[in-house]
Amino acid sequence: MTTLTGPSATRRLILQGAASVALLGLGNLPFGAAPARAAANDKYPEEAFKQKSEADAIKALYGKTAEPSDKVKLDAPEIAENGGVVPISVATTLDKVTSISFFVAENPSALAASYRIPEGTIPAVANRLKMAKTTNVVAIVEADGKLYSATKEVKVTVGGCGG
Amino acid sequence: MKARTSILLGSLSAALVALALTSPRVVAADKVDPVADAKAFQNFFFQKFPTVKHEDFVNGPYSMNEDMKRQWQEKEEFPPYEFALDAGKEMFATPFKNGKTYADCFPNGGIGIRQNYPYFDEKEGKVVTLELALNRCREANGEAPYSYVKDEMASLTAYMAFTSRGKPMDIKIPDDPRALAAFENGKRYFYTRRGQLNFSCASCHVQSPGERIRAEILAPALGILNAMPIYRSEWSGMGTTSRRFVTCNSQTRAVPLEPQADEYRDVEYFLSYVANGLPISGPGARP
Amino acid sequence: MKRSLALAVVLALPLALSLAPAARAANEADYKAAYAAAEASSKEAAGMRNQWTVTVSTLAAAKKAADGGDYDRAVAAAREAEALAKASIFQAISEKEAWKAMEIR
Amino acid sequence: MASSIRVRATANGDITEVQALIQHPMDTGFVKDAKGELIPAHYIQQLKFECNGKDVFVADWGTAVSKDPYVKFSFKGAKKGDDLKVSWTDNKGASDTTTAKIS
Repeated sequence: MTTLTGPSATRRLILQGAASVALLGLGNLPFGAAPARAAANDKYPEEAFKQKSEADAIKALYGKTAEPSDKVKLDAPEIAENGGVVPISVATTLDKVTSISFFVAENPSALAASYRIPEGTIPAVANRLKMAKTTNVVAIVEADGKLYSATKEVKVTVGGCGG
Repeated sequence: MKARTSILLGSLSAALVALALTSPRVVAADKVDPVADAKAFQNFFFQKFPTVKHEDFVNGPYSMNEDMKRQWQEKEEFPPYEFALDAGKEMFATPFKNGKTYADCFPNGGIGIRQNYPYFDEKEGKVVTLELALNRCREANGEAPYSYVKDEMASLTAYMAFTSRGKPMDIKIPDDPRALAAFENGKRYFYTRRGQLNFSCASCHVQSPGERIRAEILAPALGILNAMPIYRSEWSGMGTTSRRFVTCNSQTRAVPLEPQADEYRDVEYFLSYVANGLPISGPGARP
Repeated sequence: MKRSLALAVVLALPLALSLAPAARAANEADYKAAYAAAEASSKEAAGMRNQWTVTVSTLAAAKKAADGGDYDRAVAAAREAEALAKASIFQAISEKEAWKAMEIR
Repeated sequence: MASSIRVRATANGDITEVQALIQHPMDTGFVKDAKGELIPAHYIQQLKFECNGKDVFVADWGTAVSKDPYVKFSFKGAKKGDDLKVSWTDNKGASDTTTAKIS
């Protein structure tokens, strides 16, 4: 399975038989080489997925900034049962929505998923994301050319990087 | 390194000293009484968690925590064990090279019978689990046995559990001193402390269900096997009852026994018997 | 459970301090004696079906250190492994009766 | 070999709810295997849903989407019996496609 990297002696003592999920310090790892592109003709936002910080990822994806809005309803657990599988969903009452994106602030690269919402599709998405540690999840809704966001902190005690 | 070990050693001896000081009740030549044991076992959990519906205990930690229950219900909309279940269904229907199928090895063609496993085989004089019966079926038909802990075995048992969902666990203890001995041995295994952490199964799953060990919310022992096999997010995959026992042992820093060792078969017998009446909920999804 | 752990840590401190390194450098013969003793205890624990994972890994660490010529470390690890094995044997013996104290009745 | 894609699409009036689960490792490229070697990143980059000749939902994914990914959305304009085509491609060039009937 996965290797256990670097828990200190103290932590080992405190574990008390808890599971040996690897808690990799992902934030410190250098970003890997760009993966080979699958198809050339789609609009997969490769650059945005490469950005580490949320701000850079938003800029690369949209080229503008978002403002918080209470019309964006972000649903995520208080404490993730496992960082590897965190159910997160968003819905909005905004009109003319063209895309919805999810960012996990302190993941190695912040952009997790971006969904294109064609006309006729309801602006609501549910998905399951990995979270390396406790951090903010940000949902951004693009509506009528503007960006609106909602943010929620999700506590992660077992990191989602063990697989 | 050295200090750490000593501390843990100290922790062990201290725990043992504490145990000696609190002086366990002296138990004189107990009669094995599974019916009374099961009743006491269920009552303990029903009283400890008065708000949890009895049939909900089979949902493990999700019966004890609202936030987690919501995450679970979301997952159950399209459960992560779905692929294993489909694979199991297909495997179950696929004939062996000799033309026979799993259905030929089991009562009622193997459908809706999960609640009767494990059972005590009076011919063999031992407990036979569903996993064991599946591999024996394979071997009797000239096929190689599967690993007991995951993959094909998990898929097959997932399908068999699915066809038995909602049926109350129904484990019998025949009037055979060896069956009673197996039950008693399973009980002993369940309560015996082991590993460097000096934990028994009961330390976590009787004394602390609903509480967190670091991030995990512990499942109550009552009904824990009704949900097997399970997809654990932590494993990123499926695991059988055997896998659960083996990983529990390692987590207490005890070297696990081989899957389907007599002790594991007996503890499965004990734990299943004391959950009699609670519904089969497998395959399950767990953190 | 948590309270007993905290207590254990306090109780264990003097024990940790008593395990100061030996003054004289260890040699191969010291290691072989220490390793044989540890291996015997470890086998006894395994025979009781109560082996600890840490006994196995510490024993392996002793062998590795000896293979690398670090006999000080090898002897220390072997002694640690022996202590762990003995603790697991003690655990198995005392649990023969002690488990009943935990039983739900 | 069974499809890697499981889809449930249910029409309720004018709105069709779609849930999909895909079997895929979604390796991040940060996890080591038992030998201590990094498992290279392997993840679905794009997942597309088409109905009546039109894209109704397009997902662009990175490595932070969970193993065996799941997604749920709804769209208008389809009815029971219509075909919903689902396809994905990953960073190694693998792909899969399936078509489900809306029920």
